[in-house]
Formats: sequence, structure tokens, C-alpha cells
Amino acid sequence: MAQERKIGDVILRVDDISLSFGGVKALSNISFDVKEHEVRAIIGPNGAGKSSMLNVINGFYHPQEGTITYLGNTRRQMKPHEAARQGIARTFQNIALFKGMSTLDNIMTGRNTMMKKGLFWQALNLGPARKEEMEHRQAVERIIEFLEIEHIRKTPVGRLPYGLQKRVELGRALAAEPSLLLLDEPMAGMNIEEKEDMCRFVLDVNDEFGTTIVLIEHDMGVVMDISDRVVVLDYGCKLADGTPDEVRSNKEVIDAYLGVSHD
Amino acid sequence: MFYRESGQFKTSYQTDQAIFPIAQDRWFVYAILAIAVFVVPFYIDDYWANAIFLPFLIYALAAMGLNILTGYCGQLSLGTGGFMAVGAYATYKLMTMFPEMNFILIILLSGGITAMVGILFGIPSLRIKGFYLAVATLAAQFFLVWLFNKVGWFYNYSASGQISATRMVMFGFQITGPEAAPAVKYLFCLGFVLVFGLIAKNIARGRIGRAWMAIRDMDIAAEIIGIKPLDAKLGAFAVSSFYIGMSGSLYFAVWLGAAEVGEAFGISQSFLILFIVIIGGLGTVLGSFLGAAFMVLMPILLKNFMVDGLSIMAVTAKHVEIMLMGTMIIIFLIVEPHGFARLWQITKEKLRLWPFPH
Amino acid sequence: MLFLAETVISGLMAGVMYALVALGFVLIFKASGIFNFAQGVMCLFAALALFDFISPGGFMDRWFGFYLPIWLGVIATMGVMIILAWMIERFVLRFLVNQDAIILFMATIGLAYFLEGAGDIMFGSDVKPLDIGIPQGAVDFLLDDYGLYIEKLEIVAAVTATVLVIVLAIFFQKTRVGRALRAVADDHQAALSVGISLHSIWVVVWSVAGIVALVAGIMWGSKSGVQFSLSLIALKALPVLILGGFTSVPGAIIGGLIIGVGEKLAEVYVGPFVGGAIENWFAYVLALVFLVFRPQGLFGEKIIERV
Amino acid sequence: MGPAKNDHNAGRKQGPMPANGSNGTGNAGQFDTFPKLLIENARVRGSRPAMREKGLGIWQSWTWSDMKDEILALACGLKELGLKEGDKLAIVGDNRPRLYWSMVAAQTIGAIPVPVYQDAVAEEMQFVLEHAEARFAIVEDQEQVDKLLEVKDRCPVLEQIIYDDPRGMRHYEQSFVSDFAKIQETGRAYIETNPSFVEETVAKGKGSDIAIMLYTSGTTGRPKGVMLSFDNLIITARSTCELDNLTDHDEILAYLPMAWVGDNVFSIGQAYVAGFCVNIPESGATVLNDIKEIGPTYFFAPPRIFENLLTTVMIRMEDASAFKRKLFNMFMEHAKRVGVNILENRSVGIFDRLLYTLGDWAVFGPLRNVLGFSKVRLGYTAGEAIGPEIFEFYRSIGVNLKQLYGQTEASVFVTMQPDGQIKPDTVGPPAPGVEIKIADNGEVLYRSPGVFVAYYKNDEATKETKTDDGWVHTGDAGFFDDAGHLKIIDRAKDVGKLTSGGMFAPKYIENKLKFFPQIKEAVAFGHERDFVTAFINIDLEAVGNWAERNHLAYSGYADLAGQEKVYAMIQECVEQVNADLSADPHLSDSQIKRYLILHKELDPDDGELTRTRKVRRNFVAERYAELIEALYGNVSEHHVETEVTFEDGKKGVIAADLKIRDAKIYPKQELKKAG
Repeated sequence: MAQERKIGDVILRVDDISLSFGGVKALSNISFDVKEHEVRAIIGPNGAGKSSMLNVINGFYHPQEGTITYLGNTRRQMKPHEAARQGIARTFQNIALFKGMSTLDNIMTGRNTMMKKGLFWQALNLGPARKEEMEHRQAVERIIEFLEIEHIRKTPVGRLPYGLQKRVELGRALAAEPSLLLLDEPMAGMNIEEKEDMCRFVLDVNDEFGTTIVLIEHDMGVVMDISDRVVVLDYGCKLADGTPDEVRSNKEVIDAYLGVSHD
Repeated sequence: MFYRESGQFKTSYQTDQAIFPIAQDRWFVYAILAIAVFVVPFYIDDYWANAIFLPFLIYALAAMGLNILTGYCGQLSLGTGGFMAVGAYATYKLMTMFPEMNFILIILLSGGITAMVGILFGIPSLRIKGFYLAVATLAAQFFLVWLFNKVGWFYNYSASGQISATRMVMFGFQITGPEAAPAVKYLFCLGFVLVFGLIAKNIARGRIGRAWMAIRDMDIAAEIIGIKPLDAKLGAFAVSSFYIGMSGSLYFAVWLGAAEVGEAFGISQSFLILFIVIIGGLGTVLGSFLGAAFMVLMPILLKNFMVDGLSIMAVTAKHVEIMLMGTMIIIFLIVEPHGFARLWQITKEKLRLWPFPH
Repeated sequence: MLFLAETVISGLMAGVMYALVALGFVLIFKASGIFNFAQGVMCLFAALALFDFISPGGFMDRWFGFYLPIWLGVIATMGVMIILAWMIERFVLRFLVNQDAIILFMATIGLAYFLEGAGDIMFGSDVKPLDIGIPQGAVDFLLDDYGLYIEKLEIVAAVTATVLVIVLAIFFQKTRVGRALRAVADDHQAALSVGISLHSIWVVVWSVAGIVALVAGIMWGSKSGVQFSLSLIALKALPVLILGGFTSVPGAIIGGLIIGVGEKLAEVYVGPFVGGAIENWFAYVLALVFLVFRPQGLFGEKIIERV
Repeated sequence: MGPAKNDHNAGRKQGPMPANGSNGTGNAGQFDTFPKLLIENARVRGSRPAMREKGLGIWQSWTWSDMKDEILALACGLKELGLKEGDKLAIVGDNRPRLYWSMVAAQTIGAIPVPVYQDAVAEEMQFVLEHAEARFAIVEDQEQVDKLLEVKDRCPVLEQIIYDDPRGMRHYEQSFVSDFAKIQETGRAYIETNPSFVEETVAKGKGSDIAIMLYTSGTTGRPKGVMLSFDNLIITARSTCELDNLTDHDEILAYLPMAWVGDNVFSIGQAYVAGFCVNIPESGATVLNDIKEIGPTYFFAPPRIFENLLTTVMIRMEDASAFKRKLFNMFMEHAKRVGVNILENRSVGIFDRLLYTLGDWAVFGPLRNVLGFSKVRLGYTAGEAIGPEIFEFYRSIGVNLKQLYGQTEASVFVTMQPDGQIKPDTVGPPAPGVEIKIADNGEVLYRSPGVFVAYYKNDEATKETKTDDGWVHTGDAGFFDDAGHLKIIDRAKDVGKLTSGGMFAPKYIENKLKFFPQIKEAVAFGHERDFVTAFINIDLEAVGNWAERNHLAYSGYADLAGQEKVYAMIQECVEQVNADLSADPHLSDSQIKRYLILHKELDPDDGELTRTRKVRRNFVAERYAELIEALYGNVSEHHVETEVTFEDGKKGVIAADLKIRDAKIYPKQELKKAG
């Protein structure tokens, strides 16, 4: 399937999405698209509905109106695990790692959807199940190498510093070999060095694996540097959409967001 | 101190992911296994079998089952006693309906039947979590005990309401019944526990185990990365109940020989198994063994100490025992809330680093 | 029809008793997140202590040669429960702050064992009739005029429970300590930052739960004597909790009533068809079915999950 | 010294040795190049591991026959790409299997590998590439590719760049940059169509061919390209393997730079001759852990590493519980007494032996284990003098650590300590096949089968270093002790004379001082003076720790260095050195009469040390001329102000009143024992 898609094709389109919680509107009539192999940023002030947008895309929230077209299939809602199986992976604003498991096991869970061998073979740990496990371990090791986290391979993630946890979380998302990667503030709470590393990894992922990326980020410098196109949300509405330069010069955006963040 | 790991490098993932990757650990386990298989059977008598080894093995098996559900998948259950009863009654019915059936098959089938019941009672876990679920599992406990008490078909309408194991023979050895040799009973249970211990470990460290742990640690994130909560949770209920069912089966048929449901499978049984799991260490197979050993040995030691050592009257001793049990449990939880398995792990880390402190 | 009314009323009355025990659970769970399995044993323990304070041939009598009048006995038992609360905090809970909920839960089971053993050793394990002057027998005029059989004890229990709930409500809403308790339940850090000691909060809440346990103990003890099975009524309170929600005081009351009535009705109308004695599990199944439709309980808030 | 005749090989069997436990593959005549040895190893022990690398979480392994396939594929690929006989192939990167293969692949088709230090900056790299006229380069990763691309315009000969790690290389579109795996693919295809090529090309190689060119980082002037022949390397490797009984069951860890001769001799020379396995760590940062995992049987490290390890041991033990510390100290004390004797199989009392066994179980064994030395059968150190305490420490806990003395020009081995002849302060008798003589000025000269062919394109330097009859000037001064062991004291040009005529070897004295953990650096003066004086730098960490334990408050280095108690401690050290020196008839004149503790740490940023942290003696002497005068005057204190560069590049001035102390001089011991 991946081979048929070409750079620049629209991989995901959201149309007129509206979402509310008990009468409180979180998103209203949001539409935008994401093209194959681009880095698409969603920005906006706190409470603008950015995370909700990601939650809608990967099926965690079910919008009241609107449709989502992903890889040609149009729908309003789906289960999160179905989204995962269709190649949508994500990371979370507040790290959502499995605290009791090691780095390796956490990333291995990212490949769970690709592993097929049943209970019986696993119980015996023989033949097919073992072979499958080893193959996936190798794939995971490549990700570990890619993200330069070899030294924490067997450390329980709960003991890791914040920056490394973020990296492990990215690793877990990558392990699923997604076609669409949603990153919710991947650089939040990091120091400059960690941010630079993370930027490098995001760009490398986009470059080496050709993964399409949608990311939410607060750091405007980062957004403008690494994204191809930017959507700006404010109070659940779309304010602007375009290249970083277009967005930067948009009057409304300056008023609503950039102006605010600079005070 | 005892570890000489230098030079034990891994050239394949298979060896890297072995259950005991360190050679010294392996030797230690082999030594214990050798003693368990080649030494114990020659010295075991009825007392040792019935008071220590059989309860230890059977509770360890049950604890593995509960550990799968609670320790690995994070679903707290208080219905263990009820599920053990399902295993026991399934065995009884199979034994009496098909006297010719292979005993091992009977036990496996009993596990299978318990697994189905487990899935049924696991359905609420899809909607509720934590203590709500725990209380919900009590429904299973009470309902099942009531069911086996009330419906005569389950105990073949025997006058006493009891079930008693029929005579089972395998490879020429009698396994159940009062005439069965303690060594045979012991070896039979040991075989089950070892095989299923290995299987539990294999499942727990593979895809399914990781899915369980993911659900345990953060169910929402688990679903978002593609783990189906339905499969994972009900799978855990099924596998867990399978183990508990088998242990109930052995408990009734091999150890007790006869059982009355309210007495043998009451809620205190559920708590006992839960204690074993917690004191042994949640989420470890090893912990199930350590916890079982502790909970089997402690009352015996306490009792021997009080009755023989201090000449306290047996009745009072029983009360003191209950009180001390409570105290020990609290002390243990305070000292090491992560159980014996963690204690073991810490000791091992220390020994590996010896003579350095960290 | 009359029979139905009688069944419902007696169910309501039993429900009040369940509610009393459930109340103790809720108080502790609300303030500390601890699922206190020892609540039932605390009822037993309190009842045993009270018995020994006020009865001829009780503990006091045997050791000191006299026993206390009822009102003094109740106060003394309250004292015992407060000391017990203090000891639980000092020797158990203090060491388990920040542990997983399941560990605390296990600790309360350990505590239940301890109290059970200790109670038996100190007070003996035989059944003791507890009489503190609550009138026994049926309420005469109802029986005479309407043919309704309702225990006086149950009326007293209902009144007591009502009063207790009102007192607790006032305590939580109006007093400084009560507000502090609610603060703790919402956010430990916040509570600590306004200068309330977690330790004293826990002592207070366990004391209150202990006193509630005493009330429940008195009721159950008067009804069926003080005996070990009293500690098992705790198990009866659990479905009440599911129904009402672990953190809701009104939930505990209403849940108790629903369970009480439901159980009685089921026993009377369904029981005979399935062999009877379904009381033990019916409440659970009722609660379970309910949960599947409303996982947060009657009064719990709807959970919006965030990531 | 009796020149050792090269007759070790006379009695050797012809043909290959048995695969298991054998040392050596074939005889010198038959297998005289590495490609020949490779093929022979693949034949004799094809399924035994030849190389491992920690990667993707496990030790990825290659057997000898895997390695043969890889190397031959690459060789043919390189040939297809245009690498010809006599061409140079530069190799740049950390230790990686593929880079090791590249060396032998080049040799297979008659090209000459030129490994380059991977941390060299672009300019340094440019010099080597240009001087060596490298046509091809095989490099590790993107970083090195970028470096080479930067200098490529200035290296007109450089035609092809091949990279090992493809990460980040996707967008390099230059036609001359290619992927290692691709080259191997074309090589494999070539072998398909030309099955006899390999055999022919390997057969063409002969022992006298140049095997490799190694650039020495000479302390002065431009680096020189040392050309070593197959004979140089293989004969040396063979005789040393025999001396130390290295077999194909040995394991080594290759973590030192590939451009250093030692790595080449250990990881290719001896490995191919003995057939043992070379293990490569995951990265520089994981070496210590990887040593532990692999548990090498044969291990080389410079003294600095052994010293650092010992320091870590001591620091980690500080945190141990009182009981453990007591146990540790007790057994270490015992090991100090009998450990070395036990290691060397000398007679030791039964009780002492028993106690040592207990200690081995409780302390030494675990210690060797956590350090990764459990299986070390043979450890070597060289490069500088190693502190006797450090040396004895490792030997006493049962690690067979030995010293050798070597040079690139000698294919490493000049002297080495055979088992049973170990002394902490010598570098041992001549290695097999090596003759040594001492020149009149004290310089050590040697002649051996390992002596290099010539410096590449530098006849002048070759003539200066190597006499017509094959003697090589080491540039080091030394002498033989009574037992025939060589003792190196200093660079020959640094050795001076006191006015009394006695020998003054500053480095020797400084090293003796530096062996004390409290002393970090020392600079000795005395050439054409009446007596010896010294500057001393205390070790801030060690002395700071000591100060903290003794509740001594201090505000920084200068403050601590000036404290009376610190002086008292250093005084003891200096006098201990004097006592040692007095025992040596050659050096007893150069005892330290006066010294001072410097008010600042010698620092590469101030030009006082080289970047490799060697003292720049002349610069220091100039910069602190007034202090030297004060040492030779008779003042007891001197005020000094020194400009310093801080870490952020800012400059500042440190001022201090330095105390100058006299140390006790011991009477000269007469040459009684000699003769």
C-alpha cells in the first residue's frame, strides 16, 4: 500500500470536524489535509483544541460532526486500536509509557499489532513464536540504535529522565512503522540540547522512513524550522493554514497567538 | 559475590532473552530442580506432602494464575476461590462421568472449563476498573460457591453435599485417593507446576504478556498503540482462570481427596491466594513460588513455635496465629511492598556488584 | 400486598444497616483512597469492646470487678476506637503513604486478620448478646392496626443512621477539620500546602469511621448478637459501594436501601425457584448488572478520559 | 645482551596446525601474507568465531569463513571499482569489523591500507591522505564522509569514498561516494564470473610486500608513514604468540585506535596467526561494560586505563558498608603480601594460600569479575611507565599483567616480560628475535625481524632512524639491570646531566612522583644544575577527598595546594621518591632537593600541557622561570602572578605566595650488589 502512494498525495483529510464535551465546544468545523511525506504542524494557544484534534484523528475522541478521510476511507469515528492497525501512531503530551516495563519491552509493544503468533506457540516459546519474537526484536533494536538509546535498553522506563522517556515514546510509535505519526508536543519540557536532539530525530524519521508527521508544538522556532505546513487553531476554530512563512505573516495569527506568546 | 558474569556474552537474541540469562542463576535453578525431582521424592512422607509440598505446589499454581490477571494485566480479582471451585467440580464431574478418561486430560479440561467461566465473569472488566472490578469479582466468588452448594447435579446429589475424588491411576501409579504414595502425588503436582510455570513465563515475556502489562500500566495508551482491550483483558481472565482451575482440580483431587464447597473454596481462599501473589511479588512468576512457600510455611512455623515451643493451648494458638499472620502481612507490606521477588532481585543485584555497593 | 410492603420495609431496614457499614468504607476511601477491608471487623471489634465494658462477666468485670453503665461504656468504646485509629495510623498507614492502592488494600486485610485474632484473644470467641436497652420486638401499633411486623430495633437503626448522616454532613461541610478532609481527598499536595497534617487527618477519619463502625456494631450486635459473622457483614456492604459509588455518602445510604430491598425481594420471590439462600450473591449480581450500564456508580461523576 | 637468534621457527611443523587449542596457522614460508592466513584460517577453523561486534543489543558474530567471504567480496568489489596493486586505501573510523576487513581486502589485491586516526581534524587528515597518495578511502560514517569531502579538493588523488554506516547518507549524490554493501555486492558478482581470481591474486602476494602504512604522530614535525611488510608483522606476531602461548581460544577486545600499530598487531597480526577472536565494543562509551561482557583472555591497555580503573575501584569501595570495606582492606592487605607470589607459583605457606583462596572467593574473584578481568590470562600494558602500586594491585588480585616496550617501527615488540620474569619497574628482556644495544649516550637501539621497511617518501628520516645494518634508534634512554631487563628512563634527548656528572632523567623522576595518587603532575629540573628540583601539581580530586574526610576546609585548588597539611603529605611522597632513587646507582644523584606545589593546575588551555596531557617542559620552564630561580635560590617563599585562561576562554590572573620546601636526601648506596 505504501508503495502506491506518492509524495504530495493527500494521505489524511479532515472535513468540518466538530467536537464537544457536554455542551462545551472543543472543535468547531475544522478542515485541513495532510500530504504524504510532509511535516504538518498544528499550533495554537493552550486550550485551542490541538490535542483534541489529534485525539479525533486517531479515534480516541468521537466527533459529533464531520468526517475523516484516511488513505481514501471516509469515516466519522473508529476505535483507537483500529486506527493503530491502519498505520496511525502517536506520542502523548504527558508521557504515556508503560512504567513497569523496560525500554525494550515498551518499544516491543509498538509492534504488537504486527505480531501474529497465537497463545499456543507463545506458551511453548518454540518455532514460529520464537522466530517472530526474534525478528521483531531485531526491528526494535534498529529503532533503539536509531534513537541512540542503547544504554537504557533494559532499564525500566519509570527510572529514566524525562527527555529519554520522550525518546522512548517516539521509539514505541516508530516501532509500529506508521504511515502517519502524530506527535503531541514532542519537545515540551526539554532543555535546548534535548530539543535539538528531538528535532534531529523527527526530521530523520521523516527523511529515513518517509513517515508523514503531524505535530503539535509550542516552540515557534522549532515549528517554523521543521514543518512544511502549519495549521493554526484558536478556541477550537481554524485561524490559518499554510507554509510557515504564510502563517507567520498572517495578521490574525499574530494577534491571536504569536503576539500572545511574545509577552 | 557468587556471580562470575564476565565472559557470558550473548550472540543471539534467543540467549539474551533466556529466562535465566546468567549462567550462575541457571546452575542454581538446575540444582533446585535436581533436588526437587531426585531427592525430595525419596524422603517425602505423608506429613511433608500434605502439610507442605502439595499445598506449596498447588498454591503456587493458583498464584501464577492470579498473578497473570492481577500482576501482569492489572485486573484485581477476589474470586479466586470460586474459580478454584469450578476447577474442582469440573474435575469431579469428569471423573465420575468418564471414569476411563486420562487424569491429565481431566485436569486440562477442568482448566479449560474454568477459563470459560472466567471469561464470562471477566466481561465487566471491559467497563470497570480497580476496586469496582474487585468487588465485581466477589460476585463470582459468592455466586459460584452458592451454585455448587445448591445444585445437586454438581455433587452428584451426595448426601453430605461433599465431592470426593475417585481413584485415578496413571502409568501404573495411583495418584488420587488415600492409598496414593506421597511421592507420586508430589511428583504429579510438581510436573504440572513446572510445565505451567514455564508456560506462564513464556506467555508473560512475549507479545501477549506485553499487551497485558501495557493494559496494566496505562490502558488508554495501550489501546492507542493498537492493543485490543477486549482481547487482552478477556485473554488474561481466560489464562488466569485456566491456571486457577487446574490448581483447584489438583487441590481437590490430589491433595484433599474430598471437599465441601463453602469450606474449601470460600472467600478466605481468595484472600490467601491474593496474599501469596502480593507477598511473593506482583507481576513475577518467581514471586508466586516464594509467596506460596511463605504462606504455607509461616502458619506451620508459628503453630509449632507456639504449641510446641511455648505450650500455648491450641485454640488460643489459632487466634494468636491469625493475629500474627495479620501482623506479619502488614510488616511485610511496610518493609517490602513489592514482595519477595523484589527482595530477591535486590539481593541478586547486590551480589552481582559485589564488592561494590552500587 | 401486605406481604410485599412488609418485605420492602424489612428490606429498607436491612438496607439501613448495610448503609451504616458502607458509610465507614466511604469515609475512609474518600479521605485517603484506602479501600478498608477491615471495616467489618472494626464493627465486630467495637461491639465486642462495648460488650466487655458494660456486661456483667465481661472483660471489665472479670479484671476490675465492676462494669460501666451503658452511656459510659459507649464513650469508653469510642475512646478505644480513637486509640485504635491512632495506632493504625501510627504503626501501619504512616509507613505506607504513597504506596499503590492494592498494597494499602492488602494492609487492611492484614489489619482485619489482626483485629479478628486480637478480638478473639481478648474478648473470647463465643456469641455474646448485646443489650444496650434498644427495645426489641415488633412495633406494636403497626402490628396491631395494620398487621405489619416491623422490629423496633430497625426503626431505631433507621433513625440513628439518619442522624448519623446528618451529623456527618454537618461535620464535613461546616467544620474546619471536615473541610480539610475533603481537601485531602481531592489533592494530597494541596492539603499539605495549606498546613494540614496528613497524619492527623488520617487519625480523624479513621476515628470517625471507627465510631460509625461502633454504631453499626451496636445495631447488628443487638439484632443478632456479637459474633464472628459480624465481620462478614462488611462483604454485604461492598455491593452497596459499587452501587452508590466509593466516594459518595448519599450514595452509600441510597445504595444500601436499594440493595436491602432488592435482596429481600429476590430472596422472597426468586429464591424458592433456585434453591434459596441467594442473599449472599444476589446483591453482587445486582450491583454488577448496574455497573455495566453505569460504571461510575449512582452518584459518581462521569469520567472523561484524557491523554 | 645476547642477540636472540631467530631460530624459534626452526622446529616448527610444516602445514596447518590442528584447529583446537593450536597456536599458529601454518608456517611462515607458506602463509606469509594476511590474505593467505585468512584463507587458511577459514579452512582450518572456519566455524570458529573470528570477529564479534556489539550491535543491535547482541554480539553479532562472524566466523572465519564468514569473514573470508566478506573480505574477498570487498576485495573484488574494490578491484571492480578500480583499486589497483600498490594503490593506497585510507581507512578512517572507530573500530568496526568492516574497517578491519577493508585492511585485509586491500592487501588481497595488493593495495596498501593506510589507517588514519579517526579523531583527526580535516587538515591533519588532508596531510596524511595527500602524503600517502590515497586513491580510495573507506570511512565509518557520515561524519567522516563530510570531513573527507571538505578536503577532497585539496587531495587530487583521492577518487572514491566508501562508507560503512548508511545512516544519513541518503542525500549524498556524488558519484564517488558509495555504500560499503554495494561494493561488496559487485564484488560477489565478480567472484561469480571470475572464480579463480581470488586464488590468483592471493598467491601473488609475498612476505616482503608492504602490508600497511601507519602514520606516527611524531612529537615534532609532520607525521611519518611507517611502512611495515607482511614479514615484519607476521614473523613478529608468530614469535610473540608462541612466547605467550596464544591460541585460537583466546579473546581480545579491539578498542584502541585502528591507526595505532598495537591494534594492528594484536587485532590482525596475532589474531590471524593464532586464529583467535577479535571483539569490538558497541561504542567508545560502552567499552568498560563490553569488556565485562566479553571477558577477554588477552587484554592490552595503556597504564592510564589501569590507573583509572583502580581509582574507580577505590572510590566505589569508599561507599561500601563498614563490614565490606574491612573485608576488602583485610584481603587486599593479604593479597599485597602473597598475591604476586601465588600468581607466579612461588612457594607460599599453606595458611597464607588458604586465606588467599578465601579472599579470592570473597573479594578478588568478584573484583576481577566486575572489572571484566575474570578470564584475562595475559594482560599487557605499555606506552608509559605504570605505577608500581597499580601494577602490583592487578597482579596481586590474580590478573597476569605484564609490561612491554615497543614502537611502530618495530611492529610493536622490542622487549616484553615473559611469565615468571615480571618486575614493576622494567619492561623486560628483549622480545623473541630482537637484539638490543645501548649507545654511549644511553639511547636504546634494536634490530629485529619486525623492523620497518622505511618511512614512506622520507629517506632522510629513514636514514636518521635506521642504520644500514638494521639498527633502529628508539630515541629513548635506558639501561639493563642485573637480570637483563631493560629499564627505560626517559626520552634520550631529555636526559640531561647534573653538574656533578650524574644522570638526570626528568621524566623518570616525574613519573615516580606521579605514581602517588595525590600528585597529578610534576615537572623536574636539574640539567646542568647542582641538584634536582620539582614543581608539583596535587590531584584535586584525591587530595580534595582526603581533605573532606579530614575536615580540612578549602576554597579551591590554590588554597588547598598551599595548606600546611598538604605540604606535609607531599613532603612524604617526595622523600619516598628520594629513598627509591638512592637505591639506584644510576640515578641516586638526582634526588629532589627542593620542590614547590604550584598554585595552579597545569592546563592545555594555557599551553602548559599538550592536548594529550603531556607536559611541555620547555614552555613551563620559560613561563615559570622566576619560580625555578627561587627553587635554586635560598628563599622559602615566593610571590607569583600568572595569567590563566578559563574554560570559557576569558583570561585572568592568579596570584599566590608559594612555599618552597627542602626534602631529605638519602645517602647514595654503593654498587654492592652488582656483579
